[in-house]
Amino acid sequence: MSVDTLSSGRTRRGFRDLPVPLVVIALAAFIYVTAALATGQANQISLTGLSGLLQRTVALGLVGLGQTFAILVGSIDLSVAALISTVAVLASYLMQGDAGMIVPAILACLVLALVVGVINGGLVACWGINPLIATLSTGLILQGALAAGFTYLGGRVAPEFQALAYQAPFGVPLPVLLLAVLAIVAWFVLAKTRFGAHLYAVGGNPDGAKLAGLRVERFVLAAHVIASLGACVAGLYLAARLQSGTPWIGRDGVYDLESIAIVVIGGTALSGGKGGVLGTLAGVLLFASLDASFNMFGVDAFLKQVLRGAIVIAAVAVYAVRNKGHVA
Amino acid sequence: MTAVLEMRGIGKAFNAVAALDAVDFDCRAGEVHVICGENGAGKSTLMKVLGGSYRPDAGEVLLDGKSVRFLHPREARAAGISIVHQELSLLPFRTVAENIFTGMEPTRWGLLDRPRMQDRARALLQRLGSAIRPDALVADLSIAEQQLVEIAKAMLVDAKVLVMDEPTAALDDRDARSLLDLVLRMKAEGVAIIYISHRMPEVMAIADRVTVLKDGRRVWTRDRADVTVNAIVTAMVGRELQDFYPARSPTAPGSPVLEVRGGGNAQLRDIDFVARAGEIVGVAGLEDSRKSVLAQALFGDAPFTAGQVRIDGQPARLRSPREAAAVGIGYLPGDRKREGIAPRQSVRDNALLTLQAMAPVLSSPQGGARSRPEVDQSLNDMDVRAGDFGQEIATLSGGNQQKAIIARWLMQEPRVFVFVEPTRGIDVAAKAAIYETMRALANSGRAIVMVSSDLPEIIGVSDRILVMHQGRIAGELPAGAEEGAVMRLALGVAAATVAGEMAS
Amino acid sequence: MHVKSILAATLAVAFSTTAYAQEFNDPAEFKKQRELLSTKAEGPEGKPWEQHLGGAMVDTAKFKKDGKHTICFSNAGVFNPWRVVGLNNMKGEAALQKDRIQELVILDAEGKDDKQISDIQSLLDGGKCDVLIVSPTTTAALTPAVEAACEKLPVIVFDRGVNTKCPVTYIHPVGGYGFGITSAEFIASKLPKGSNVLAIRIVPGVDVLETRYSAAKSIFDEAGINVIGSEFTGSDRAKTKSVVEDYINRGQKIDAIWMDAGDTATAALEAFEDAGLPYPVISGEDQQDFLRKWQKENLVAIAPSYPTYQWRTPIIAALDILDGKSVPGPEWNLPQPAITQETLASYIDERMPALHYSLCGCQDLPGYPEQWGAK
Amino acid sequence: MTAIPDTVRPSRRVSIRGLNFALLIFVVLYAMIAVLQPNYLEAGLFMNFLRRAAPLVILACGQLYVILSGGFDLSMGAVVTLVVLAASMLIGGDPAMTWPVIVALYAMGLAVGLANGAIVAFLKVPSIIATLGTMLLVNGLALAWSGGAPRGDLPDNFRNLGRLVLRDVPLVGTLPVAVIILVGATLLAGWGLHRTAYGKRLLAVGDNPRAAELAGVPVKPTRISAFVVSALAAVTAGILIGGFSGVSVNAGRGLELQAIAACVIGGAQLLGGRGSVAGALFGSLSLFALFTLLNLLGLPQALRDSLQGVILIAAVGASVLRHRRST
Repeated sequence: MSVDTLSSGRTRRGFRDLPVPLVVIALAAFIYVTAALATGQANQISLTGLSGLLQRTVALGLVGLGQTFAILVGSIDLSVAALISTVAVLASYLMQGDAGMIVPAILACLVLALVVGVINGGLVACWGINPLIATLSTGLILQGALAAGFTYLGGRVAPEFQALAYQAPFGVPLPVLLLAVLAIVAWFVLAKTRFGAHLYAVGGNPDGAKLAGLRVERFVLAAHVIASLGACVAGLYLAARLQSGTPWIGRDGVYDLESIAIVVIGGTALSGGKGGVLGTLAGVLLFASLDASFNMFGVDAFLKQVLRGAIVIAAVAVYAVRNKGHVA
Repeated sequence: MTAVLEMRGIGKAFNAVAALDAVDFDCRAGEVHVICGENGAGKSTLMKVLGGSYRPDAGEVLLDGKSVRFLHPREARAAGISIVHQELSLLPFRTVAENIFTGMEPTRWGLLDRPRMQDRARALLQRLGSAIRPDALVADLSIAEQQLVEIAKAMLVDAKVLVMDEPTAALDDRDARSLLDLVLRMKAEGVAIIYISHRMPEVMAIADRVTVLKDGRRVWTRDRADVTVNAIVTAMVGRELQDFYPARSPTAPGSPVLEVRGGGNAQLRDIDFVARAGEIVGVAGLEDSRKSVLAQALFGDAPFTAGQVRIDGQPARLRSPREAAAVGIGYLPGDRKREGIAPRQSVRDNALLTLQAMAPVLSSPQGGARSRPEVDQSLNDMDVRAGDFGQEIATLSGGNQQKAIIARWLMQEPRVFVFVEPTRGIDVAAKAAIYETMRALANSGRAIVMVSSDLPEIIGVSDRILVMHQGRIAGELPAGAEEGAVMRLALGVAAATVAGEMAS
Repeated sequence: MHVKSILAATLAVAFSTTAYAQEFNDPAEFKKQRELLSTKAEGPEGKPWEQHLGGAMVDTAKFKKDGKHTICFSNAGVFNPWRVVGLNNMKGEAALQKDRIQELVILDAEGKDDKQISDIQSLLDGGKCDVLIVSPTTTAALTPAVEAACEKLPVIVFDRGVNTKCPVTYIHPVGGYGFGITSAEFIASKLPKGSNVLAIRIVPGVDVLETRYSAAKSIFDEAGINVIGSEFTGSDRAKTKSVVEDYINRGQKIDAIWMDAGDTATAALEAFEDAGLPYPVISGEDQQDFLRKWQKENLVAIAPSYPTYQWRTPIIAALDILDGKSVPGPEWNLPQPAITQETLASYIDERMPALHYSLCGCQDLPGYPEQWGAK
Repeated sequence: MTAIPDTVRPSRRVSIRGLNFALLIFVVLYAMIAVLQPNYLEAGLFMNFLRRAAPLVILACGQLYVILSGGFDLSMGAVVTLVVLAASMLIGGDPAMTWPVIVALYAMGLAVGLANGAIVAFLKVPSIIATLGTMLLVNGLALAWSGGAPRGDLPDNFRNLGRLVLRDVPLVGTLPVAVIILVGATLLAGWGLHRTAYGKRLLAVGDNPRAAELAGVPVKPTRISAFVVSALAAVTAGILIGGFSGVSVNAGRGLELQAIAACVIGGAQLLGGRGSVAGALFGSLSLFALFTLLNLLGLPQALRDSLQGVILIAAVGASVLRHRRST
């Protein structure tokens, strides 16, 4: 791990030395407020407006939390989109509108996510298959199985379950609270537990971690399970919010690539070992405020795509450009 | 004194090639047992067996007389075997304390006990005589400091057996000395220490016993009193090694080939020196002297932003390695694996890489070398030993990789050769061969700049010695200068005095 | 591994067929739409977007509002040419009525249910809208959001519906069964019993498309025509052409091509050209490229439609509602004509782009034809 | 030196690995096709198979350059879409415009490739993110330009590049123009990678950029050039796809992942340093043979996706195992 220590610019302080998440959050807030003021929609800065903004972060935020773990250990998970669809469809199929089935359905989905996570982790950590290929493949398999079985798997979630997605105690939507709680849990795990410290160790230097006595494979596996669980919760949330799942909600939401993008925008290194959930939240907030601002400005759908592409690149470039080494 | 550790008849093969063959080895509490051997002799493999990274095919390991079988490094660690690895295994973006405790974090109610980590890390580092802050990021430390963190990591557990695999390879003389002091203190505390090194003075200074491995077999194990450097070297290479350092050229150096006037950049100041045809200019200095930055500046990797460089009297612009290569500078990087080889390419392509880099893009992959036999001839001239030059270079030993990289530059026929730590991690026999090559290059009318942390090498090989201190050239010494003189300059204590001596 | 996957496949197919039977084969709806196809439309002659097929009217006096109106539209997206043409129609209608419209606010959900729900929420929070038009991404998903909107505003839903009766009206053409009936009956009428038809479809599991297929399938079954394959090509021309080539290469005779959407019809025909075979009987849709090819090659063809003029209707309905005029509702059935050999020539316009939908009803709108991409 | 045991391993040839395996997969899959449908053994149908596989093969060859340099190019599919839409709009059915427009299309490809390369090389954005960004950007531009639906028309002389089949050709009987382009492009890619100093530089950059830099290789230009090659390959593939089946807004959807999968099946190592054009060729032919086989088997579409996933894991997993055995 030879690290270039020759940089003499360490004393120079600029905005680039600020933590990435803070800068991204500030940028998101700036974009949102500017858009609201510029289009004369100051009421979007009210509590309801903001809770609407936060609501937009939930699905992607939940996936992003899980994806953060996968990327932190130096892996990546492209199967999340397919898993989201599968979970959403499975949940609505199992519930069939029956409140009594809420808990069994949730449990079944969690078990499914566990299995997918273990398979992903196993392929990556134990078999040594490149994570992009491994998770792309499991995603394809899931998506195929889902599309094949979907018409057989019709159904809808229980109304009580659906209500969860629409409740807003104290004006804060319940799903936003859920995201907040899970984010705190994730932060806690990463920052305060041995398990979290070991994840960083495995991602930062797998050989070193192994020599330090860590069972690297287990941590990669665990990270993949967490990534799958994140997708699972996102799928359940979407099922609740949308009443029933379709085999395309994951793919149409582009949750695979977007979750990777927000994690990286939040300052987590694709090579692993650096970053955290705060950055991911900042990233998803940036995406949500962009969405909301595009709406306020009435940006054309295709132009939106162009801008989003440019912003993804710019947001990462701002921090990446000072890297000394080569990046591929 | 009984052996804490005993390894009996250890055998290990890769693809039916024996890496270890019935090796016996033991180590007692409170002794330093040095293992010597050429690269590929099986030292690291033996330690990986001990550390639980490899499972032996044959033989057994006894710890305190009981047979143990490690399936994972964690089991070896738990059994009291600590290893300071040759490769740094640190996490750059985590703090020193987090790194030291990797895998052994203390907890309180199931949570990380950070205050305790900080305190124990500080205590450990103090014991090592270091003032590194436990909450500093590893990325902000120097290589030497990182090495100390690595040692602190190994010392975290109360080790019965401490293995140090070339711990001084990345250190300069001063840091190396304090490390050796530490080893002696640990020994006094009753730890069984296994020490692997290529540096003979070091070996002679701290060893209680010495074991020599060759081709996966043990040659002998002897007490310190019964060994000489010559005996070790002979056992390692299997023949007498007469003169380690090649004879200096009898003729006086020729005209200046490389001239630097007032060179400087963010880290270097007032660099003035000349390297003449036929001479080897050694550049010495401590780890923080930025001597390697000077090498990078000469090769355009950390370009000079001030001053002037002339090659054969012609002003040269060195803003990138490519430009440097184009004006006739060759460069042998210090970190072979990270900066030298393209591991998955063939030996031949690695040797051809600079020719390929400088040739027109769409020219043949021979890169201007007239034929494949010619390339192979250059490799054979350098005595690169490979079954087939079409095989991936990663499969070769370090010495052979180094020689292939020298061959790469030889085909480019540079005027100036910059060698950075040319023999780091290379065994004795290969070292001698590389010194011979350097001398031969100089004798063919080239100027050689050799940057090295290995003081005996600097003194033994250089025709002149530049000593750097804090980004400046603190002074110049003639061939065969005293170690003490070099160290004084390097420490910056006697710069004025020495300069005065030089003037008179 | 192959044995296993084939087994799995067989199982899945078995499941799927039974499931289709359950989900998208509603005999009552099939019958209803069959009747609607032959129902005489009420409303202004020559303006099918203002017509309706039977049904009741709803009183909207309570929504009456003076002045210029802000119309808000939550669009599922513009992810295919049909929706692009449709959106142009809507914008054209709004331009036509610009004296009465303050602003037409359009939020695009990019095909994401979750985003559309948020979009509707933010339209309500913005407080500018006088009326809300929704073209839902999926029926079930948007129901709660639409229900919430109904409490604040008059809501109009079109294209796909929602599972609630709260919108003032739900505008749609006859529907998927109708599409399938028109096309399959034509093919069945042109071919003898025992002929082979290949079904080319977009994606599985989408209600408006599945009903088209289920209607066609039952008509083919009745007529004794073999459906030799049902292939999904995702609107990808290359894939369509490849799939048809594969079927040709199998040596099976293909007498007809049935399509659940016509955007790759010409690609399917090209496969026959490249193989040097005569054109099959084909059902496409009202896209220009298909109509031109039909005319040029003298095909035996029909172009049923899911007319894009339905995108004009919501604006008309919105203004009527805000005027307090009663509108057809709670369902507004628009006529769903098909283009036949007789009417073909009148729908061809050489200026228009290949995937322009001829039943756009947009010829009288401002900006026609440039806004619709004409040369 | 931890990764490398201090032992001499049996010598291992550098270039051939990967090729044999992909060729084997292809032969097996094609044999299965032939069993189901013996007329696929006729020259005509084989040529037709190649014609349809041509775009994927060319994409894979381009993608290979980027993979060998250590990156990914996710923007290829978007470039294909852009090319198809732009060709149709710019040519507008006028045969005289075909060749000038093709030049313009390559200029667009060049621009996208340079942008991708510059973002990676100078802004240091990891290529997977950078090309994800350009994918969105290029796709958005193409759709915004066309208004979301295809406009204009492609004249026959453009279409012929992907569609025309020359008949009565000696030896092979029929010869699609696309196959000629396929052979040309593959030979060109193979020559560039295996027969030039450039190819060696590219491999060295992907293998160890720092070592390549210190050997005098211009790392940034080399890396940028890989993205340019990839974008130009995407333009070529786009022209063939547009020719084969005409204008469509989703002409390029998902092709980037197929191209990466093809390279991987062909033995290319993700993140650089190892791989061959022959591998990419047979990798993409294998993938395409798989698609065809699944079509012929008449499996439901959905399960074809699943099976593709299984095959991908199996192919890469097998290569991991082979590699592990030899170390």
